[in-house]
Parts: sequence; C-alpha cells; structure tokens
Amino acid sequence: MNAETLRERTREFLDRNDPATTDRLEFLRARFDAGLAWVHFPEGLGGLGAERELQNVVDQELAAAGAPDNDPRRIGIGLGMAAPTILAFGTDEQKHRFLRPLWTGEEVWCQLFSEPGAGSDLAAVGTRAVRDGDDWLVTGQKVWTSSAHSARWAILLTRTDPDVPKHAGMSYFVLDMTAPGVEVRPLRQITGEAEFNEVFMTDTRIPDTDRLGEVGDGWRVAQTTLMNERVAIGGRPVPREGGMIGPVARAWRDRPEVRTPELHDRLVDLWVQSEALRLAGVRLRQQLAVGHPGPEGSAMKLAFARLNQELTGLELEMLGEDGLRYDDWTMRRPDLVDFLGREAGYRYLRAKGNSIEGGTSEVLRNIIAERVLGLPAEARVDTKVPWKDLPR
Amino acid sequence: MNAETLRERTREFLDRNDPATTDRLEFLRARFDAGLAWVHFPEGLGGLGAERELQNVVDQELAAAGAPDNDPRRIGIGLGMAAPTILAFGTDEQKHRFLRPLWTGEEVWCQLFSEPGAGSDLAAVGTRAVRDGDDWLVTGQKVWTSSAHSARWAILLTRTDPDVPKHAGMSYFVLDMTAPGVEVRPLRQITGEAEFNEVFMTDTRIPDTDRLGEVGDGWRVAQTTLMNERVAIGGRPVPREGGMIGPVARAWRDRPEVRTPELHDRLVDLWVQSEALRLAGVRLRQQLAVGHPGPEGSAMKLAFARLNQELTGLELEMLGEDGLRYDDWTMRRPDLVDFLGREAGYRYLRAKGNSIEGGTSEVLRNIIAERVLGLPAEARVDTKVPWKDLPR
Amino acid sequence: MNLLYSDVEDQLRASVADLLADRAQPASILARCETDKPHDLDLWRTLTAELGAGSLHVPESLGGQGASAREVAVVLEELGRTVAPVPFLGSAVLATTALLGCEPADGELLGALGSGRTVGALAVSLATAPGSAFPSTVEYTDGVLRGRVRSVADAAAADVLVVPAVGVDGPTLHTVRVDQAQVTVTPAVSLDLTRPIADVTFDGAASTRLTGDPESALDGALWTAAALLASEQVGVADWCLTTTVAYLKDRHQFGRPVGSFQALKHRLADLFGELALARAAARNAADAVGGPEERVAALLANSLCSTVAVHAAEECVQLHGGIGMTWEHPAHLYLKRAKADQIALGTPGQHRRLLAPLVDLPAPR
Amino acid sequence: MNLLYSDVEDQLRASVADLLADRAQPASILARCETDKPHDLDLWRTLTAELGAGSLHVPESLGGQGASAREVAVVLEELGRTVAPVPFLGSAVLATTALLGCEPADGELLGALGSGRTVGALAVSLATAPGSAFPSTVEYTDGVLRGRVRSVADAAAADVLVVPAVGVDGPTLHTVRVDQAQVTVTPAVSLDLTRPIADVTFDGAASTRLTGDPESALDGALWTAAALLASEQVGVADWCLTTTVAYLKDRHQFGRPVGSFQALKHRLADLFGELALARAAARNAADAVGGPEERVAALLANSLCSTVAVHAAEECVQLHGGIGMTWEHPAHLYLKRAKADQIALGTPGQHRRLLAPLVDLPAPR
Repeated sequence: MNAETLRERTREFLDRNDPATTDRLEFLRARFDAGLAWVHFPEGLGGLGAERELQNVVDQELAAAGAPDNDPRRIGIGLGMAAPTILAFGTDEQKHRFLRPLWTGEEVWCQLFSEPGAGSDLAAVGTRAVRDGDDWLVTGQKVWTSSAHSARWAILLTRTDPDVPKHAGMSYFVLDMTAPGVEVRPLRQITGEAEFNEVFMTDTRIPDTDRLGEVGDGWRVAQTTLMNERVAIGGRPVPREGGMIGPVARAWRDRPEVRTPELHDRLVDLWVQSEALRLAGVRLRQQLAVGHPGPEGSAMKLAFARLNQELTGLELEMLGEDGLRYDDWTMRRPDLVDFLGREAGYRYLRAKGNSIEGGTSEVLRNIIAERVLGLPAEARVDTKVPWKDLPR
Repeated sequence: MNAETLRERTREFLDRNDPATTDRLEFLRARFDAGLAWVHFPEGLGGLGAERELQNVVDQELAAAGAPDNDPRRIGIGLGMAAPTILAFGTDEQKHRFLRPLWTGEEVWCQLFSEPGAGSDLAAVGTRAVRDGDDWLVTGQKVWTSSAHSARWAILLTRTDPDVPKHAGMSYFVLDMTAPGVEVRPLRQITGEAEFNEVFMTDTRIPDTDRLGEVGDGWRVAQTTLMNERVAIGGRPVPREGGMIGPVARAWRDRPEVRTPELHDRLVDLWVQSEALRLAGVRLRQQLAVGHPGPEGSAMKLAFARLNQELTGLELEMLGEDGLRYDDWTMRRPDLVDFLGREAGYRYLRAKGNSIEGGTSEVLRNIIAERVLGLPAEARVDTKVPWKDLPR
Repeated sequence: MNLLYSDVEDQLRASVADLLADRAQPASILARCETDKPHDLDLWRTLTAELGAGSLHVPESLGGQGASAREVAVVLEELGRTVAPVPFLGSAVLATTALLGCEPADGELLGALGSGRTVGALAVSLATAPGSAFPSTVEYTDGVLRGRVRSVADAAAADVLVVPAVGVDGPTLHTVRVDQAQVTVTPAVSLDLTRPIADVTFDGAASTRLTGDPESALDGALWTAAALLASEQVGVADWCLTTTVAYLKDRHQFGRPVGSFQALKHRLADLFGELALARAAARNAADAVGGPEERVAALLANSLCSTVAVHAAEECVQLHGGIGMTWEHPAHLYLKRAKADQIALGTPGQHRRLLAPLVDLPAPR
Repeated sequence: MNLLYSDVEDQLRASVADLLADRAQPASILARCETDKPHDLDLWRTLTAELGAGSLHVPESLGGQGASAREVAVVLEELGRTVAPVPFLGSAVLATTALLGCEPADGELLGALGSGRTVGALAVSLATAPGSAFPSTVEYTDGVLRGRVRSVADAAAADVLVVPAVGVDGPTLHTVRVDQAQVTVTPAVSLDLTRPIADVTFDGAASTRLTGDPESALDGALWTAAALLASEQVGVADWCLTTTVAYLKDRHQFGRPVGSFQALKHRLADLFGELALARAAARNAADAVGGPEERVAALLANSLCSTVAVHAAEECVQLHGGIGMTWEHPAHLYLKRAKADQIALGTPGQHRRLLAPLVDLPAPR
C-alpha cells in the first residue's frame, strides 16, 4: 500500500460516504469498516495493514473534505492505550467486540492501573482478583483515573497470585464499568477541580472471557499499554510559544507596569529553554521520520514539567497583587484538561502535576540513567520476595 | 578553674616570661609547660584540665601582651587532628613525646588517610602494614596530603588484615616522614599549584611503639581524628563580606562598566545567601556557647562550597574579557592556601575543590539525610565481606 | 545580636503550639476555608485572651505584653507551621504596628485589638513592598474617605481598618469602623485559602484621623511586617520539610521506604541546609526590628525565606507524589501560603532591588 | 529546518574524529599547552589539507569546499569534544567569515587560509558579543594602523590578521601581516589552556584595506561565530557527560560502582536532558546561519549551550572527585574551555538581553 493508492481509496470512500449528508456516527463506522480508521491495524479491524505513517494521507484527505473526526482527545485512553493492548493480546472475539466502538468513540475507555499503594511502583498493585468458576471476583481501589465517570470499559491490572514475586502474580482484564460493585468517586485536586477519579471495586464480577493475556502475565500486558502511552507523548508539533511560555510572554507584553530587570532575565531564559524544548521535539520527530528514534523523549517530559512549573511560578510573581488571587475554587469535573487554560493561579497549581502524572520526574530520571546512559541499576530488594511479604 | 583564676595565672606567666625579651620558641615551650597551650588538655600535657571555652581568656591576655603565637594555620593538622587523637589513644610515652613539639610547631604533622581508591569511602584504605617482629612494614600510596613535604610526622591509616570486613582490619600509626621508603611528590591541581602531595611508602618500617590504639581498631581511632576535623570547620567568626562575596562585591563596586541588570540580581541574591550563611555561623556558635550545638555544620559546609562556586563563576562572567585571562599557571607549592587569594580565575578553579575536600558535598548530604533527618540508610553491600573480596 | 530562641520565647512557642495542635488541625482548617467565614475567630480570641498573642510588642503602658518583635516572630513561626486562619498578620502585626507608630498611639483601640474583642486590618494591598510610595487610591476630602483598596489581608474579619489616604495636605492615616454603610468589604477569591484577602471600598466613610507622621507609621508597619513574615515562612518551610521526611520514612515503594532513595535524601538534605540559613536570617530580622540594621535584615530575610518556603512547599507536594496533589492532603494549603507569602509585602526580586543600595551594590547605570 | 546530522555531515564528523583520536590525545594536549607553542599547527595543516576543514563554508568559486555552516558546526563539535588546540575558530570561522563578507572577497587569502598554509585571526577581543559597536581601539590614519586589541583568539598562531580599525571616514577592515616589526603579538596567560589568546599592538603597521561594507563583514563574522560556537559547546558538554558516565560505571566506592548511587544518576539524567535541548538549539543555529532567523537562533543557542557546557564541565570535575581536581586528568581542560566559551562572543546574560527585543520581550522601561 503506497500513499497514492491510499489517497485514491480514501477519495473513493468519500465518494460513497458524503460527510455533508452522512450522520456523524454512521460516517465514522463506515470509515472504520473501510479500513481507514487506523491504517496500520489489520484489515477487518479498522485498518489495512499499512504503514503507520500513511495515516496522514487519509487524515488530510478527510479533513479537506470536511469529514468529522472521532474526537481523539476525548477518547485518548482508548485509542492510545487500550486499543494497542487489545490488538496485541486480545482474542479475535475481543478484538471484534471492542475495537470498533472504541475507535468511533461510542464506548469510552479508562485505565485502572495506579493505586494509593502502587504509584511509581506500579508492579505492587494490590487489587485482588480471585477466580470464581468462569468469572473473577475483583476487590480493590484504583486512583488517578481520568474519564472513569464517562467510561463504559476499563483496562484493569489486578493481583491474582499474592504468593509469587510481584511481577509474576498479576493479570490484566477488561472491566465493564457498569458492573455491580464498581463505584466511581471524583478525586479533587489542589486546583479545586476533579479531573480524576477514584474507582472502588467490591466483589465485582468479571467473566474470564474478558481477560487479556494469560493469567499471571499481566505485567507484560501492562508494559505494552505503557509503552504505547509513552509513544503518544510529544506527538504533535507545537508552534513557537505554543506551550506554557505563551501566556506568560503575553502577560509580559500586555502589562508593561509589571516589568522588572530581574523578571526580564528570568523570563528570557525560560523563553530560551522553552524554544529549545520545542526544537528538541522537532528534532525527535525528524529522527522518528527517518526511522532513528532517539532516547530524548523522557528527558523532554522532564523539561516540560520543570519549565511549566518555573514559568507559572514566575507568572504569579510577575502579576504581584493579582497573583494573590484565584479564579474559582468550585469543585468541577472537566471532561478535558488544558494546562494552559484558566488563569495564572490555576496554571501554577496544575503544573505541579506535570512532574507526577504519566511517570514522575524521579522515575524518568532513573529510566534515563539506566536505560539511556547505561548506569548500573541499584540492587533490588523487591523482585524475588512473594508480593504478600513485601514491606508496605 | 574559673576565668578570673586563669587570667591571674596568665598574667603571672607573663610576668615570668616577658614576650618582648624571650625567644619565640622558648616562650612557646614555657607556655606549654605552664599549661596555657590548650587549657582543656591535662596538666603536664600543655593544659590545666579546664573548660575548652576558657582558652579565650588566655589568648586574649597573651595577645594583649604582644606574645607570639604558634602560627596555628601552619600546623592546623597537628593541632586539629593529630593532637586530639594522640590524647585519646596515645600511651603516656607517646603523649609526652609528641604533644609539646607538635603544639610549639617545632614538628609539623600531616595526615595520611585518603588514597586513590579510598576517597569518600575512607574505610576502603589499602595501604598494607605487615607485622615484622617489633616493627610493621608499610607499603602503599596516599593522596591529597597537605604539608607532607614539610612534615616531620604523619598520622597514618593502614590495612593490617585484608581478610576481615573493611572496618575491622585497619590499624592507625604515627609515621616518621623521614623514614626510608617514604617518598613525597607534589600533586598538581587544576589551578596549576600543588597544595597537596602524594605520599608513597615502600617497605617503610614503623616500630610497633608508634601504633595508636589497638591492632584492628584503626577505624575507631580515625573517627576521632575526623570528628575533630569537623569541629574545626566554621570555627572563627567572619565579618560581613568576609568570605568569597568580598572580592566579587568589590569588583562590582570598582568597575561600574561591567554592571548589567542580570548580573545585579544574581549578585544581590548571592550577597543575601552569603550573609545568611554568615549569620547561620553566628547562630551555630551561639548554640555551642550555650551548650546546645545544632546539626547545621554539615549544611553550612555545603552552602559554603556552593556559594564559593557560584560567586566565582559569576565573577568571571562579570569580568568579561578579563575573565578570559589567568594570573599564572606556574607550578608552585604554597605553604598556606587562601581561597580568596590571587585573581578571579584562580578563585573559580580553586573553589571547585571546596565541594570535594574535607568530605564531598555528596557525602555531607548523606550524613544530613541519615543522621540529622533520620532518613533510612541504603542497604550496604560492603560491610560484611572481607576487604580483599570487595569489588574495586 | 541573639539568633537563638530565648527560654521565654520557647515557652511562648510551646503554649501557642499546644493550642494550635488542639484547635487548628488540617481537616478543620480545610473545611473552614470553603465556608463564607474562613477566619477562625474563636481560635483568635483564645490566642489573644489566653496567650496575649494580640499585643505582644505593644508596650505595657499601652496595655500590651511589652515583649519585642522577637516574640511576634515566634508566634508567626507557629502560625506558619499550622497555617491557622487567624488575623494575626492583619490585626496584631500590620494594624497594630501602624497604630503604634502614631503619636500619641490610640491606647483604647490597641487594647481592643490586643484583647481580640476587635479585629483590625491595615487597608493596603498585601502585595505592597515596604518603602513603596504612600498609597493614593483612597482620598480624604470633606472629612470622609472615598476610594478602593484591593487585596487587603484579613479585612474580611476586621471590625476596624487602619486606612492610609491622601488628603489636601498630603498623606493621612485613619481608623475606620467597618460597620457603616459607606464601607464595603468584598472577599476576593484568594490563592491562599488560609489567609483570605478582600477588597475594600470607601464611599464617603467616616473616620478618625490619626495624629503623628502617617508616612512613618505606615512605613514602620510595612518594614516590621516584612521582617517578621520571614519567620512565618520559616514555619511553613519547617512544616513542609518535617512532614515530607516523615512521609518518606513511612511510604514504601519497590519494597523500600521511599526515603531510602538517595536522590530524594539529597534533595531533603539540601532543603535542610536552606532552612538553616533561612532560620538564621529570620531570627536576625526579628532581632533587628527597630534597630539601625532593620531594613537590611528585613530584606535579606524576606527575600531568602520566601524563596526557601516556596521551594520547601513545592518539594513537599512533589515528594508526596499523587497524594500531595489532592485536596484532602494539607500540602496544598502550605503551597498556597508559601506562594502568596512570596508576593506578600513584595517579591524576592523587589526585596533584592531595595536591598542593593543599602549594602552598596548599586544597580547598573 | 533540518535538525539532524546529514549523512555527509556524519562522514565529515567521522573523518575529523578519527584524525583527532589519533593526534589529539589529552596527554599530548596537556604537554603542549605548557610550551610556548600551544597551537598544534601540524594537526591544523592535516585537518585543512586532508579534510578541507579550513574552508568548509567558503564557496567553491573561491576555492573552498562549498559546504555550509552546518558542516563547520560539526567540526566545531568534534573540536569541542577533544579541545584540540587548532586555530579553527580564529582562522576558519572568524577571519574567514569576515573575509567572505567583503566585496569582492580576497580569494587568494581565503585559499591560503583554507589550505592551512597561512593561519588567520580576527583582531577583536574574543569577549566581543555580536551586535557590539564597531571596535575603535585601532586607528587607521596616514595609511597605517595604530592601536591595541586585547585577548584575540588564536592570534599567537596567526600569520595574517583581519583588523577592524576606525579611519577618518569611519569603520574600515584590513588584512595585516604579522611578520612586520610594527605588529607585536604578546601571548596572554589564558584561562583556556587550549585556545590561547594574545594581545596585539599595531604601531604604524602596514595593511591591505578590504573593500565592501566593513561593519556588515565584521558583524557577519561575529553572528556566525556565535551561532557556531554553540556546537563547540555541545561537543564539550557531550565529552563531559560521556566521560563522567564511563568513570562512574568503573569507579567503585562502598563496594558498588559509584554510578549506581541514585543521587548521581539523577544529576546525570538531568545533564542528559540539558544536552538534548542544547543539541537541538545548536543544530538549529547552524541551520539558520545566513537566514532570517539567524540572530534569534544564534542567541538562543549560545546562551543555552554555554550554560549547559559549563554545567556539564563542573559536574564532570565534581563527580570525578579528587582526580578531577588534578592537573593530569583532562577534565580541567574542558572546564576551562567551557568557562572561556561562556564569555567568548558574549555571556549568556548579554545574549538574553540581545535576544529579548527580537522576540518581543521588551526590557523594563
């Protein structure tokens, strides 16, 4: 499949399915069935078994024709994490059941991995799944779950064997979020909002047919999920001042009265670093495009978090009296999160999460040191002991 | 012994020994014999068994009378490290042999602890001492030894039993620096100077009577030495701008043409931190004076090193073109070292050593974290294995 | 110069700490700060009535405790450690010090503030740096006050405001009762949940004009407050360090206490060092209030301590991981206090600019 | 905008690296820099004659390689990685770019510089930031040059100097042969042992006056050099990181490789991240030379990369412990280069001040 053939095929699809007259959902379903959803997926599962890069060709043609998209930001967890995992580990039946409504957005997915006692140390998860005939009974608590309150399905990491070392005793399931015993509670953050949820499961029944991968192989399945999460980071190109530097630079331009020499030098320094980070992202994508992905992704996330925090901290100092004020402490449950949204105080507080969510900066530094620089790992004390005997 | 009695006694001593007419060395010997050298030492060993704080009384009286001192900077290692160790672990014979000429400065001491393979990990020393009749034969290499080329005696940490864990197999000696097999080589530093030396010992013979402490107890003896080294740090009061901030602030005042807003804010920030460090030193001495020494000493050394490095780095930037120049790369062997001495380039390079010498900043952070904050130590892999089997 | 805590100061600290341990727990503070009465005035009355915290540096001749700024600093340190929402800064520091700067001082009002029966506030923006020009947003004409002051600390709890206003003959200082129709106090949405700010509007408000030098009285209040706020910042930083250390000893990941990971240990050791410097600077500033070195000491301490407090609070949130990002955990109360304190009475950058000429480090050009 | 290294650039890098691995080992560099001939002119002649490194961005029509500034940057990166004492910056970058900015360019001299037969230098202080006023310490009157220029990079090795001088009719640019009695080149004691600087005095020196716009020729040389120096700084930082990582894998203390201690690992990870940003910025600057974004890209890259290089070199010394403080270990050569490079062609602070108006971040007032 080359670009020309694919472009031709997309145009033919558009001829058959006029976006102007077709119902949005019908259009998306038809697109999936035509293999134009994610062309690198297999035929019959929304794809054509083509190169991943060729997706651009389809997207351009469809966008030019004014076709609706599947609102990827809203269903990012399904697209970015659940789908590749189902593709890699799902049975044929699972793939056919889940992927189409996942892609069209008819069914929203969430991810149930982190727990209060298993954050950076994800392999310590303690949510217990106990075999009960053809089902599993699941009890435990998950945390930091976005979209849990709108999700139909979840990908779920559980402990099925506490008597073996922690990496060996996990299993991975698809959980029906409407099943009895699933309770979703909003988790309020320091911003006042609740972007995330806690999810409690109490004797929740999951049929064994909803297991992904072998019993005890959950860690390996989860690695696939997480690897795909990382790929998603730093994805799209950003224009100059497209990140957190944007609102801060605008505030500087708009308010001559707040300018001081000290703030000026700090701001220009952060501008320099922000632009260098953006260029590093451009460089990373250029490396990917020629098939030589560099190891800089983790370092970029580190810099992203640090710069967001320094910039927003500077902004409050710059605003002076206005920096003493907040826009609104009302508890809300936003569907989408925009780090740059709302006012300076919100940005300052929200940015604190950037060095925690999606891998803490501390864990990322370990990864860079060990996997990129090849520095020796520290001795592990937790890999040979049965999970139940670990100190916690 | 109270201050008044002591003052009286000092005056009587001055009556008997007029500094104006007495030979310097004779005066110092007489002072030692009168117990006015270090009043907290026992009688007969230069002291009176008095409180350490009372030494001030003596020093003030003697200074007022124009008495010579023992040039304590030149013999700091003897006074600060060798003497307390000899006092704690020496035999009567050793105390009487060594302490008087040590205190008067007739015999200079140096310290042979660090080795190329035993820096932060001092307990790993590999300089071998092997028993040979009434003597020991010593072979090995020591490094970072100041005053080695002028020293008559050394305190020396050796490995006497490689078959036991490292802390258990060391012994501590007094080494005659004029003994056959001792070779001192200057160790040139990045400043161009050689403040320090490497000392090589090859089958050097030490009589067993020059051992301090029991065989195998060298680590405990060395701890006494090191504890006394730490007490010496941050000892004397410093006036405002008495440290590294001084030359940098003076350069700012003297050279209006180098001033920029960016440098200004950095400089004032460093002035603030320098003055706070000075105040922390004042506070520490006030705590000591009321008998409640705080644990801030290590933290102050950390800050001292960091500020010296930031200040000197700033100074070179400030000097611009002049910062591209150095005063002199000639290899010299200074007797005394002044971190503030010479020009800006020298200060910049020399300050790099401040975070290494006398305990690296990394080791100090461990000490603060574990001993002050009580954070759990990391698992040790080197404390139960015979020294000879340790990886190196 | 005594940079230690005296025995008397330690006793005061213990009394305040005991009371706050009993009455200012994070959960209750958090619950309160979402109500429309974010100040804990019951606690404030106990602090003033039982411990005299409302009039520590007021001379005995004016009915106060006759202590010094050092004791005020010790209380601020404890209040920083608990972020207890009492109007100490507004009433007992800013308003009281301004009143003490008037000649003669209003003993009756000082007595009322000291007893906690009446709460005061100084009607200037909390962001005002000492040494700023006399504020001119309130006018004093025809015997009444008109104008607006934004972001006044503790104004929402105040019965009486001390108000700088510009009259025809220049700067003036007034006391104004809040319970008149011509005064409107509108609570702002405050970043710092435990030190609420409010905007105050005067629309022909009646006042009592204070005698003495209004500029020096206001200036004195701001310099003293800046010097002492450093101690509050030390309290905030100390809580953050202590709490984080305790959490990391307890929290396990990878089968180990998280506090055994060296990278975190080193960061906490650095924080300990920063705090040691901050504490020396804050004690020095408290000791120097009213003396010749007051301004240098205040600027030095406030620029350093606000930086250290923010750093400590940011590390506290980060090293708590996810839990530190939640509303339930008190870390955010300290983060918000630290960040607001960094702006309060001037930012570190402003303080450094004010300090520079005092220590002969002239700005460029 | 291509921020990668092209295949041609990678080949060039490999050739340069091979040669330097053979001819520019730390021990020999260290020995050389204490002699009175600190430049390795044999190595320079090999680099120019065999690899064309002396005329990479000189058009083929002028006898050069017809490559771009990108290739010059790649060579600078390798020279930074080895701190080889060759007059590349002075001759092949500063002097050559200034000559290329003249109209018509002096093909003969460019050819001689490119071949390495003749070494050039640009007679401005190495600390001069791009955009500075045209230097006025040398006067051009009565057909001769008089005056003094301090701290000229590579001047001690130069046969020909490109000299900015002020004549009666304003700025002029000249070439001056060093082998005349009226020119004195006095080596200075240079902080950077591997890029010696010298002071140059003209005492009625004969010159060839260059045609074209002297200001734009000089400006072009300084902007290009500033853009490209960032790549040298990347090379310095890269050596420091790589060498430190290797040392810490090997060095054991407490029975473990020192590189297994988490606090050090995190610092090296941070350095890796800084280097990733620095490399992107340096590549961008090299790519932008001669284009509309040249100045923004140069200032961005140089301010960032000089900071990163100094940080990397300082960490390199610190994490090597005592051995890093010794004269024998090469770390200090990199520290000195990094620090001198931070000042060369302007400090980061100067660069940020120059950058601000270009990206619409106006300075106060």
